[in-house]
Amino acid sequence: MKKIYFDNAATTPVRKEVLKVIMPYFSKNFANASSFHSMGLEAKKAVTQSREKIAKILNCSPEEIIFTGSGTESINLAIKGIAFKKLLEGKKGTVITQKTEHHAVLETLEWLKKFGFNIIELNVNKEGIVSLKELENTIISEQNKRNEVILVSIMYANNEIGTIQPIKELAQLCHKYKTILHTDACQATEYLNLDTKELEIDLMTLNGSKVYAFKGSGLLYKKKGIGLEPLLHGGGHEFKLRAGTENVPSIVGLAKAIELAEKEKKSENKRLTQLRDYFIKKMQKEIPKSYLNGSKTKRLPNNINISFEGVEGESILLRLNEKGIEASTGSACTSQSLDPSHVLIAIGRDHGLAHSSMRFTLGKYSNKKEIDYTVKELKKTIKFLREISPIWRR
Amino acid sequence: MKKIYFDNAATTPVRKEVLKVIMPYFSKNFANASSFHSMGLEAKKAVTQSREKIAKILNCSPEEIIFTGSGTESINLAIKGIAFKKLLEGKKGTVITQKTEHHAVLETLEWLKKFGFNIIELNVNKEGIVSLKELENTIISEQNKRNEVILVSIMYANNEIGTIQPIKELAQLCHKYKTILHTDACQATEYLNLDTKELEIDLMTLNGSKVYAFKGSGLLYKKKGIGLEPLLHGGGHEFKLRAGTENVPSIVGLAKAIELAEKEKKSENKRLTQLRDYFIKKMQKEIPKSYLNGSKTKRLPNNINISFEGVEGESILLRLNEKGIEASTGSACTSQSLDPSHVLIAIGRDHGLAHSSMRFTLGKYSNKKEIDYTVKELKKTIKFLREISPIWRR
Amino acid sequence: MKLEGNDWIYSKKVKEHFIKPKNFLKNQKEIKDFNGHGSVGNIKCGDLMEMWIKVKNNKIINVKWKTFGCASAIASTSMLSEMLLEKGGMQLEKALKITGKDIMDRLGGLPAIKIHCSVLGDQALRAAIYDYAQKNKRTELSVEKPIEEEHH
Amino acid sequence: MKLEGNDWIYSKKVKEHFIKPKNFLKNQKEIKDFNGHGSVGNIKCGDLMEMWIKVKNNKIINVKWKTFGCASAIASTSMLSEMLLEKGGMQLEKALKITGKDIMDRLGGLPAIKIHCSVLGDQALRAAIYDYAQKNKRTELSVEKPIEEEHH
Ligand SMILES: Cc1ncc(COP(=O)(O)O)c(C=O)c1O
Ligand SMILES: Cc1ncc(COP(=O)(O)O)c(C=O)c1O
Repeated sequence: MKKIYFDNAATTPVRKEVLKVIMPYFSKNFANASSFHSMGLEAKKAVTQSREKIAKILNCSPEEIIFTGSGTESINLAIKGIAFKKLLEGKKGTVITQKTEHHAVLETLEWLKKFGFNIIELNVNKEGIVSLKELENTIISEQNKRNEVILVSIMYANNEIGTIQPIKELAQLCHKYKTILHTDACQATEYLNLDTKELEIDLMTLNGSKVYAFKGSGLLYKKKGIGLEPLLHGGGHEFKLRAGTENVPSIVGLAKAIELAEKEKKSENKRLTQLRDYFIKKMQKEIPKSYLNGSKTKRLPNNINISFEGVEGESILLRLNEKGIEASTGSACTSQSLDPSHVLIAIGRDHGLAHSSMRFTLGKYSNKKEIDYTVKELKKTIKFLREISPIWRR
Repeated sequence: MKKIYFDNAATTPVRKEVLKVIMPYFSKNFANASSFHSMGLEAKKAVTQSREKIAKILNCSPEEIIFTGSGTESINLAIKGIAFKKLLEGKKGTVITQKTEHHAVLETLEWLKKFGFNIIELNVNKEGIVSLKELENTIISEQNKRNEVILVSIMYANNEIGTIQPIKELAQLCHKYKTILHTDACQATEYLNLDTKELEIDLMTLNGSKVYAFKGSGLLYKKKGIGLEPLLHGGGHEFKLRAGTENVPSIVGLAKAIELAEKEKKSENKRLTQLRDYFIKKMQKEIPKSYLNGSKTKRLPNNINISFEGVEGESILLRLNEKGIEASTGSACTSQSLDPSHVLIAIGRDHGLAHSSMRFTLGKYSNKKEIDYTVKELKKTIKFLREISPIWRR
Repeated sequence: MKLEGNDWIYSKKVKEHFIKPKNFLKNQKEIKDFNGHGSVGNIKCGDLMEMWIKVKNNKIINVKWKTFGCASAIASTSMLSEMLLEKGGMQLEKALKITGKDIMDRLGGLPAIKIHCSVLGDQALRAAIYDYAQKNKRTELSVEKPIEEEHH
Repeated sequence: MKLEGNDWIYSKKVKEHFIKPKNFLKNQKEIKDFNGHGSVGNIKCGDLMEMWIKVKNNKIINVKWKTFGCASAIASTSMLSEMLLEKGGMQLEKALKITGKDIMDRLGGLPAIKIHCSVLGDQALRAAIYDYAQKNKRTELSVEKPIEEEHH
C-alpha cells in the first residue's frame, strides 16, 4: 500500500538534493574538521562555507551561528545558557514564556524553577496567539517587583496547531524593556521569514529534522554580544559554545536544506496554503461537527488540526493508518500522560474536543489527490467511530 | 595523490556496512520514532532493536543505554547529571579525575568548580596510568574531610597516547568506598572489553565517530539505580534522560558499528598490535632520538605517539601532509593555546619533547605498505627539520 | 512495548477487535431489549464507556456497548462482550469476577501505558450488573455502586 | 581563517617558504663568517630562533637562521632573510624598523592564532644587530638588549 505521509511537522524525509551533497562526507571527506591536515582543512572549509550560506539567509554574521545536534539542544542551550550565566553571577530572575510552547521549552523552564528561577507562562487567545499587552504588563509587573526579566521565550510557529506569533513585535517589546527574546523557529524554518535583522530577534532555534535535512542537526542563532554559558563543555568548537567533533555531513545538509527552503519559500507557501485551505474546507463540508483548532489566517501553510466531536484521536489515527494515511493526534492516548495536548487546552478546547483532534501536516511531496483520498477515508472513519461512541448523539 | 590516513583517533570514516544499513532511514523509513502510525512504529522498532543489540554486547539491560548525540554529550550528561542531582538535593561534593582526560571531562569539571564542586585531578605515571593507591588515599582523605566523593571519572583509554587504565580495579576501588566510576570509553570501544558486568562499571561513554559510525552518535551506559538529571530537557525520550527526536539512522549505525567492532575485535587487535609495533620499531631504528610517548604494553593497538627531539610537531605534520600522510600532533601550534598537549606534560615530558610529538593512529584500512612509506618520508622530514633547528646538535 | 505483526503497537487480537468491533450498539432503539445499563469513564482521561446487558435466568444472554476511547479501550470492550456471550452467556456471579487482567490476557497483552483502558470494560460491566440488580432487587449480588462520573 | 590554494591553512607564500626555506644555516662552520648573532624564543611556547648577520658598510650583506617552530615561524624567518638581502642588502637603520607586520604582509597574511610566530623573526634580527652593535661599539644604533630566554 502506498503511504500518505501527513506528519511532516513530526519530521521530514531527507530530500534527495540534501542527501546528494552530504554523501561524500560520510566515507570520503570524513575527517575531523579540527584536524590540521588537508582532509581536516577540507572538512573545516565545508563547515565554514555552510555557516556562511546560512548566515546570508539569516542576514547575520557567521559567528552568530552555533551548530548544535537538534532543536531541543538549541533550545536548552539558549535558555540554560542565559540562566546559568545569571546564576554564576549570583543572580536569578524571571523567564517569561507562553502556554503552547514545545516541551523542550516548558520542561527546561520547569527544571530551572528548581534552581530558583521564576517562570511565568502567558496565556494565549482562542487562536493560540499571545497578547503583546499581557507580555508588556507582565514585564512591567516583574520589573516593579525588582525581578529582572532575563529572557522571554516565545515560539515562532506552533508545532501542533501552526499558529504564528508576532515575533517582530514581541522582540521590539522585549527590547523596549531591555530584555531579550528567544524564539523556537523549529516549525517556521521552512515557511517563514528568517531575517534576524528584520525580526530584530536575539536568539533563534532552527532544526534540521523538520526541513528535509538530518535528524541530529540544528542551530542556534545568537546575536553578537549576548553571553551564554555552554551546555556541552569540551573542545573549543563553535566559538567555545558547543563542544564536540563537528558533525560535518549534518551541517552541510542543514545548510543545503535551509538554502533550498529559502529558494522555494514563496512558491511552496502559495501551493501549500491552497492545499491546506482546500483540505480544511472539504473536511468541514463532508464531516459535520469538525472544528478547526488554531487560527485560520495566522497559520503555517502546511498545518491542519481539526477536532471531530464525539470520537477519540488515537482511534481515528489508527484506523486511518490502516488505510495508509499517516498523521498525528493531540489525544493523550499516544503520549505518556493521561492529559490531552496542552496546546489544545491552552486555546480553550474542552477535554472532549482536545481528545478528539487530528493533525495533518503537509509537506513538499503532498498533493491534492492525497487530500481527496484522506478526506474520503476520514469521513468513513469518523462515521463509524461516532456510531460506537456513547457521546455522539445524532 | 593517494592519501594515507593515520588519524583514526580523531575520527573514522563511516564504514560501508554501516552506511548500507542506515541508508533506508534517511528518506524512506524516516519517520519520527515517537509517531504512532506504522512508519513511526517501524522507526521505534529500529531504535529498540539497536538498543537491544548494544545491550547484548555491553551485557546490560536495554534500559541502561541512553542514546546521545556524541561522546562529548555523553560525558557532559554523566558528569553534570550526577552533579546537578546533588546540587538540587542541596549538596555539593568532590569529583576525582586524572590529568590526561579529554577536554570534555576536564572542561566540564572546570565549569562545575564555579558551582562550588571540589575537583581533584590525580597525577599519572610516566606511562600515563593512574595509581590505585593514590586514588584510594584521595578518596579516604576527602571522606575524612567529610567531603562526599560524588563521582570518579577516569578514561578507559587515552586519545593521545593510547594508554589503557585499569578500569575494573578502579571501579572496584570506587565501590569499596561507596562512590561511582564513570569511564570515557570513546577510544576504547573499537578495541577493548565493553562488558559492563565484568568491568563493574557504573557509567560509560561510547562514541560513534571513532568506530566507523556517524559523527553525532554516542551513548551513555548508566547502571540501573544511578540517578541523573537530564542535560537536554523536552519530550520523554530515552527514559526521560535525553529529550529530542530520536536520530534513527545514527542509532542504527551505531549499533551496527559496535556489533561489527565486537566481532572483529580479536583479529583486529592482533593485526593492529603487530602493525603498531612494527611501526614503532622501524621508526625508532631509522630515526635517532625518537621517543615513544605512553606505555609500551598498556596501549591501544592502533596508537603510535612519538616525540622527535629538536623538531616541532606542526612542521612535521604539514610536511608529511605534503606527502599525502595525514596525522596529528600534540604541539600547541595546532591548538588555540600556546601550551602543548596537557597529556604529554602530565606524563612528564619537558616542553621541548611535548612540542615535538606526532600521533599516528591506525585503523581498519591501514596496512604495512603505508607504514613503510610513512617511515621513509618521516625520516627525510625529521632530517631536514633538524638541519634548520637551533636546538638540534649532531 | 513489544511490536508484533505488521508493526502494530497492539497485538493482533487488539487490532482485530478494534478494526471490526463486535456487539456494539448499532441502533439506539435496541436499548429497550436490555435490563441492565452501566456507564463509566471520564472525558478528562479520554475514555468513556456504556454497556447494556440482558440478563435472563441469572445469565447474561446479550450485551451491547459504546465506547469513546483509544484502540485498546474499544478492543477491550469488544473482547469483553465476546467473553460474556461465549457458550450461550455467562452467569452473573462469574461475570462479576472478570478483571481487567482477564480481558487483557485474552487480548494478548497491552502496552503498559494502555493498561488503564482495559480496566474500564469490567467496570462498565459491573455498573450494568449493579443497575440490573437494583432494578430487580437482586441484593444478594455483591456488586458495589459505581462511582458516578460526569460526561461531556 | 581563510583557506587558499589546495586547502592549506597558510597562504601560498608561507607554504613556499616553509617547504623550501631560504638562507638557513646549513653548516655550523659558516658561523665564523658572520659578525652578529641573535637568539630568541621560548621552548615553552614551542618557538626558538637563531639568526646570524654579516654587516659590512652598515649593510646586512648576508644572513642565516635556524628555527624550531611551526610552519609560520619557519616561513617568516625565511621571508625575513629574503627581505634583508634584496637589492644587495639592507641598511641597519632600515632593518631595525622591520616589524612583524611587515613580514606578515609579505607572506600574504597569517591566521590570527599564528601571529605571535612571525613576531619572532624581527626580534631575532634585532638581537643579532644588538650583538653586532655591542661588538663593534655602534652605540648610536638605537637597539635594545634582547631579553635572554633559556633554551632546552
Ligand atoms: C516547535 C518545536 N520545537 C522544538 C522541537 C524539538 O526538536 P527535536 O525533537 O528535533 O530536538 C520540535 C520538534 O520536535 C518542535 O516542533
Ligand atoms: C577520549 C575521548 N573522549 C571524548 C571525545 C569527544 O568525542 P566527540 O568529539 O565525538 O564528542 C573524544 C574524541 O574527540 C575522545 O577521544
